[in-house]
Amino acid sequence: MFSNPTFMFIQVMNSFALGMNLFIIAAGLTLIFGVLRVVNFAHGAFYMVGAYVLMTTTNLIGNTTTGFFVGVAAAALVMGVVAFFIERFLLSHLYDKEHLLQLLFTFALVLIFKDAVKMIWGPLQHSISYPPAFKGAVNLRISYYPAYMLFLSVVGPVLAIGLWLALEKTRWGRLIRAARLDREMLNALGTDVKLVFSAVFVFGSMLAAMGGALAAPRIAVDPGMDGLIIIDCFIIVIIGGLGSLWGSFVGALILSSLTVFGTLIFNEWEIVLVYIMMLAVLLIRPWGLFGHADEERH
Amino acid sequence: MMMLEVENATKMFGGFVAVNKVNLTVAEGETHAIIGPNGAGKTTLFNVVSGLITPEEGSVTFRGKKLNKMRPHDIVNVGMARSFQRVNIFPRKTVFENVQVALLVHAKLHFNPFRQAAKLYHDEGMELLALVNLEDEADRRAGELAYGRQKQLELAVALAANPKLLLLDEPTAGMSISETKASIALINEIVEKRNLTLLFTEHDMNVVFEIADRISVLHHGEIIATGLPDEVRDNEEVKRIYLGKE
Amino acid sequence: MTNRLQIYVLIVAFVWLLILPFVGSRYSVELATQILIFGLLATSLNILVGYLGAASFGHAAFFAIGGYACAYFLTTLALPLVVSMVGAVLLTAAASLVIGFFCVRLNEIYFSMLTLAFSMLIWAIALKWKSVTGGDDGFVGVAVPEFLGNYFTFFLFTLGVVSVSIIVLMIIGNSTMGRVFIAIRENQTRASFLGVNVRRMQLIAFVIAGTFAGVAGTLLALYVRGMYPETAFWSQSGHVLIMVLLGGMHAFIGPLLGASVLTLLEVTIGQYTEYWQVFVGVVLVIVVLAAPEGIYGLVRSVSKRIGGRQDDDA
Amino acid sequence: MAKSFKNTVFATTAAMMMASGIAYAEETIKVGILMPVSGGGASYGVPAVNGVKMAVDEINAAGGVNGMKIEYFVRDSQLKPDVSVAAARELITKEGVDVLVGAVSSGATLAISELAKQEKIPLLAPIAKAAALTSSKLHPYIFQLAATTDSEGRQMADALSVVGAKKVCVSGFDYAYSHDLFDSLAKNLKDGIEIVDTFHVKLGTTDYSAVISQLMGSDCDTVAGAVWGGGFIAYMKQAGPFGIFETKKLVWGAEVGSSEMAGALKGDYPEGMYAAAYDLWYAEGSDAHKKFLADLAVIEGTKETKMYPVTTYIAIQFIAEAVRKAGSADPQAIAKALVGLSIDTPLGTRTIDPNNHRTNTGEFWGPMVTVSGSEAKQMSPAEYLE
Repeated sequence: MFSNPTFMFIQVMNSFALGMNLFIIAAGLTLIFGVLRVVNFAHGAFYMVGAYVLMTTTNLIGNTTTGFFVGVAAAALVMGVVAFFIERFLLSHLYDKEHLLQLLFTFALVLIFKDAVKMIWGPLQHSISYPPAFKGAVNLRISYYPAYMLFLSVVGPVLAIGLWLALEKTRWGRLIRAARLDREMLNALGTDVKLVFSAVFVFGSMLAAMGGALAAPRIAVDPGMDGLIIIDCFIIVIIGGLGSLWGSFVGALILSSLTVFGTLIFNEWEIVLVYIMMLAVLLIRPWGLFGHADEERH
Repeated sequence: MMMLEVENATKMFGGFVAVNKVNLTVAEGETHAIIGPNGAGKTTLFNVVSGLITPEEGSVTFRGKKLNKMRPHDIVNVGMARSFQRVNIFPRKTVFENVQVALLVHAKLHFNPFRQAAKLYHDEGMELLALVNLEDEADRRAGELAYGRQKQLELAVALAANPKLLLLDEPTAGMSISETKASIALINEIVEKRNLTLLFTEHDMNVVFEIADRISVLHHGEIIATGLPDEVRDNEEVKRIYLGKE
Repeated sequence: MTNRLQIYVLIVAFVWLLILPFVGSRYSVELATQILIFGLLATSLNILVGYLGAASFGHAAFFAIGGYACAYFLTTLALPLVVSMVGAVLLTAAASLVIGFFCVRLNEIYFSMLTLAFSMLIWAIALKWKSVTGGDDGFVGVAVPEFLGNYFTFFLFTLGVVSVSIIVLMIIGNSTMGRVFIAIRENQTRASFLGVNVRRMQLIAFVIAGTFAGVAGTLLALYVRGMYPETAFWSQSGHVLIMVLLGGMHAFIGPLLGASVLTLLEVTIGQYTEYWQVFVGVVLVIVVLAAPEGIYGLVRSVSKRIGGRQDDDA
Repeated sequence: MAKSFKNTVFATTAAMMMASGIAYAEETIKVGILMPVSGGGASYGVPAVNGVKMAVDEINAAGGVNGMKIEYFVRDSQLKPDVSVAAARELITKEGVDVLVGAVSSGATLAISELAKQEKIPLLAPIAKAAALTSSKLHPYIFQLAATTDSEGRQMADALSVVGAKKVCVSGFDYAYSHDLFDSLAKNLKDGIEIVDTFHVKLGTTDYSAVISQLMGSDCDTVAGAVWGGGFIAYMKQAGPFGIFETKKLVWGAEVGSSEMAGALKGDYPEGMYAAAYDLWYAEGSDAHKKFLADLAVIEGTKETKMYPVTTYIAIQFIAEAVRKAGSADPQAIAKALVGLSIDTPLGTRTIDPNNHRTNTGEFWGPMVTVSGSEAKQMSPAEYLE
C-alpha cells in the first residue's frame, strides 16, 4: 500500500487539504488566546454556526458557486456580529477578573449555542453540496483528485500568508502583536486596548465560522458537530504553540497527517496516538513547536 | 568563616551578559551593600545567589556549602532568606497568615495534612509582626496595606525562616523619604537584634553609607570596586562612572 | 477557606441528609445520592482549583479510573466490595501520582492543557481496551453486593463514604499543608522562598485530588452499575469545573453548593423542556457576571449587606 | 363481549385495590421516553418522540387502554450512558413510570437496561441494535424492537447477491454494531461471494479520506457499509469526487435508505446504492401503513415523513397491547405480557420472540434511484424483508 506512489500522493494531498481546513479554524483560536488569553471553548460552537449560516444562504440564493462564496462571507459576517456583541456586552467585563470565570463563560456559550442552533435550524442532519465549480475531480496526471480538496489546499495557505502579512505589515497587526506580548505597554502607549481585544475576538470568531462554512460541504451539518472540533483545535494550538500563527499552520498539518496516516498504520489505536503526540509536545516543549519559551512564565 | 562566597559567577540572557565573572564575599555578621546604576545586574546577582536562576559559570558557596543547582526552597532551608524589589507577599491572605505560613513551613509542617492551622504559631507570628510594627494590622488583608507596610511584612515573612543571611533587594524602593528613614532604622535594629548577616541592594546612597559595613559596586555586570564605605566613596572609577562625576 | 458558618452549613446538611431517606420520597433520595457523588468529585477538584490555584481540565480522568477499576475488581475479578473500592482508590492514587508527576511540571494554561490531554488519553484507552473496559458499549452490569441493592442502603452507604471523604478533605484544607497550598496559589515564587518545594507540594495536592475523585468514581460505578467512556471525556471534566466555579472556588463548601445547584437545575429544567441547555447556559452567564465568587460569594455578600458579620475567608 | 367483561373485571379489581389501599391501581399508564433531544443525537431523538406522541394521542383519543390513558414523559438522554441512567431513575422514582422506551446509542441503552433489570421495569429498545442487549445481557425486562444485526446481516447478504457482488469490502465504524453486523453478514454470504477487505473508521469521525483511498486501492467490486447518520453523509460526500460510485457497487445497512438521508444528500446520494430503511413515506403498503403515514404527515407538517417515528410508534403499540393483555399497568405484568406478544403494526404483524425478546422487525430494502419530481432519491423497488 505504501509502496504505491499514487496512493501515497493522494494521502499526502488529503493530509494537506484537511490540515488547511483545520488551520483556518485553529488560527482563530490561537489568535484569541494569544491576545486575550482566553481559552475559548465556544470556538467549536462558532464553527458550527458558520456551517449553518452557509446552509441557509445557499438555500436562499441557490447552490451556485457565487452562492457558496456569498455563504462563506455571510457565515463570517454573521458570526462576527454575534461575536462583537458577546465581547462588548459580556466577555469584556471579565478581563480583569479571575481567568477561570472567562472559561466558565465560554462553557456557558457552548450550551447556549447548541440549543440556539437547534431552535433555529432544527435537530436534523443536513448536507450542503459542493459548489458547482469545485464539484468533481481534477486530473493531476498522477491521479484524479477532488476539486474541493484542492480548493481547500489553496485557500489555507493564501489565508495564512494574508494573516501573516496583516500581522506583520499593518498598524493593526503591530498592535495585535504588541498586545500579545505586553498589554500594559500597549495601554501606556495610549492605544485603546479594549478596541484591539474586541477586534481580535471578532476576527478570531469569524475565522471559526469561515472554517465551519468551508468544512460544511464535506461533512454532515448537525447540532452535534461542535463536539470534537474543539479538541482538534486544542491539539493543534498546543502542538504549534499557543498564540503562534505559523505554529497552528504546522500543528494542523501534523494533526491531519496523524489522522490520515495514523488510521492507515495503527488503525483503531490512531485515536490514542493523537493524544500521545499532544502530551509529548507539552512535556518536551510546552510552549509548542513555534512558541517562545519565555511565554511559559506568564 | 565566610557567610557567602560568590566565585566567578556569570549569567547571560541570550547574548546579553547580565552578570560577568563576579566575585563577592560576605563575612559573618557583615552588612554588605551592592550598589550600581539601573541595569547593572544587581537583581540578577541576587537571583543567582538565592537560586532563582542558575549561572552559566561560577559557584556560590554559603556557609561552606556549595549551592550549585540547589533550588530556592533548598537554599532557604540552609539559612538564607530574601525579599524582592517588587513586593512579593500573599495578597489575599491576612497579614498574620502571611507570617504564619512562613513559620509553619520553617517548622516543616507543610507535609502534615492533619495538623489544623487555625491559631498555630499565633504568639510567634505576632512577635514577628511586632518586630516590624505590624501587630495592629494582623487581621487585614495583606494586599490592602500601604506599599511601605507591605515591604515590612515581606521582611517579617523573610525573618520567619530564621535565616543567617538576609538578602534584601531594594528594601526602600518606592518609599517616601520618611518611610525610608523609618524602614532603614528598623532593618538596622533587626539585624543587630538577631545578629544577622545582611546583603542588600539599594539606590539611595544615604541609606547605603549609613548602614553598610562594606560596599560592592556593580557596573555592566562586573564588580568594579569592593571595600569599606570610605574606600568606595573615594574610588576614582566609582566616582567617574557611578556618581556621575566626570 | 472554611469558617464557622460553613461548618454549620455542613452539619445541618448532614443531619438533613441523614433524615431524608426516612421522610423523603425515593426520588429525593436518588437525587441526593447523585449530588453527593458529584459533590465529592467537585470538592476534590477544588483542592487543585481553589486551594492550589491550578485549573485541571482533566479531572474526570480519575473519576473514570476509579470507577472502571472498581467495576473491574468487583465484577471481573469478583473481589469483595471493600477490597475492590480500596484497590480502585489506591490504583487511582497511583495513576494520579504518575500523571501528576508530569502535569505539575507546567503552570497555568499549560498545566490545564496537559491534564486535558491526559484525560483524553484515558478516554481513548477506555474506548479501545475492550477486554477490560468493554469499549464503546461500556462496562455493563457491575456486581453490586446484595446489601447495596436498594436505594435506601445505597444512599446511606454513599452518605457515609462521601461524608468521611469530605471531612478528610476539610481537615486537609485547614491543615498546615492546606495553608501552604493556598500560599502556592497566591504566590509561587514567594512560597518557594519560604522553603517550600512547590512542585512537590503541587504533586501532593494532585494526588489528593485524584484519589478522592477516584473515591467518587467507585461510587458512580456502583450507583450506575456500569462505567462508560463518556465519563472520562473532556465535557465531563468541564462539567465538574462548572460546579466548582458556580458554587465558589474560594470556599470549602462552594463546590458542594455548585454540584447541588447545577444538578438540580439541569434535572428540573430537563423535566419541562428539551431546551434545558440554553437555560443552564444563561444562568451561568448571569452568575459569571453578577457573582464572580460563585453562589457562596453571593450569599455571603448578601448576608453581609443585611448586617450579619462573618469572619473573612478566601 | 369478552373485552367488556375483561374491562369490568379490571374495573372491579381496580376498585378493590383502591379500597384496600394498594398503590398501583392507576388511572394512567405512565411511559418514560429516553431519547437524545439535544445536540448531535437530536436528529434521531426528536422524530422518535414524534412517533410516541402520535401513538399516545391515537390511543387516548380512542379512550385509552382498558379505560386508562397513556401519559408519557420525555427526558434528554444526551447520548450519554450515565446521564441516561440518572434520567431513567428520575422517571421511575419521581414520575413513577411503568415502562421505559429508549434510547438511541447502544451504550446508553445497555446502561438503562441494567437499571431496568434492577428496578424490574420493562424497557423497550426501538433503535439500539447492539446484539449484547438481548444476548449476553438479556434479562426479563428488556425487549429489543430494533432490527437485529442477525436479520440485517442476512438481508445484506441477500442484497449482495442481488447486485451481483463477488468480492466485497466491508466498512463501518469501529465498534460493536458494525462488528456484529459484519459477523452476521459473513455467516450468511452466498456461495461465490467473499469478504476481501475490512476498512473501519473510528466512531464519530468526520474525515473519511484515508479509508476512501484504501477502498480505491482494493480490488473488491462491492462495498458493504454500515456507517450511519452524519458519518454516512460525510462518507458519501467525500467518496463522490473520487469516482468510487462509478467503479464499485454499494450495499449499505444502518438504515441509510431513509428519506432523511436521501433528503439531506439529494443529488450527492449515490445512484443505485442498495440500502435499507425502517419506513418510507412513499412505500406501497397496507391501509394501516397509509393511515399511519397520513397521520404522521399532519404531525410533522410534511408528507415526506421521517423514518424513526414508526419505531417508537410500534413500541407504544406494544405497550398498549401488553397492558390490555395483562389487564393492568403493573410493570411486571407488562413485562410478562410482552413475552411472545404479537401485534398488528403499520408494517405488518410483529411478534416478540419469547426466547430472546427480539422482534421480527423487518426493513425496506432496495436500490436508491432518482425519481422524477423529487430532489431526493427514492428506494425503488422497495421490498419489505424480515
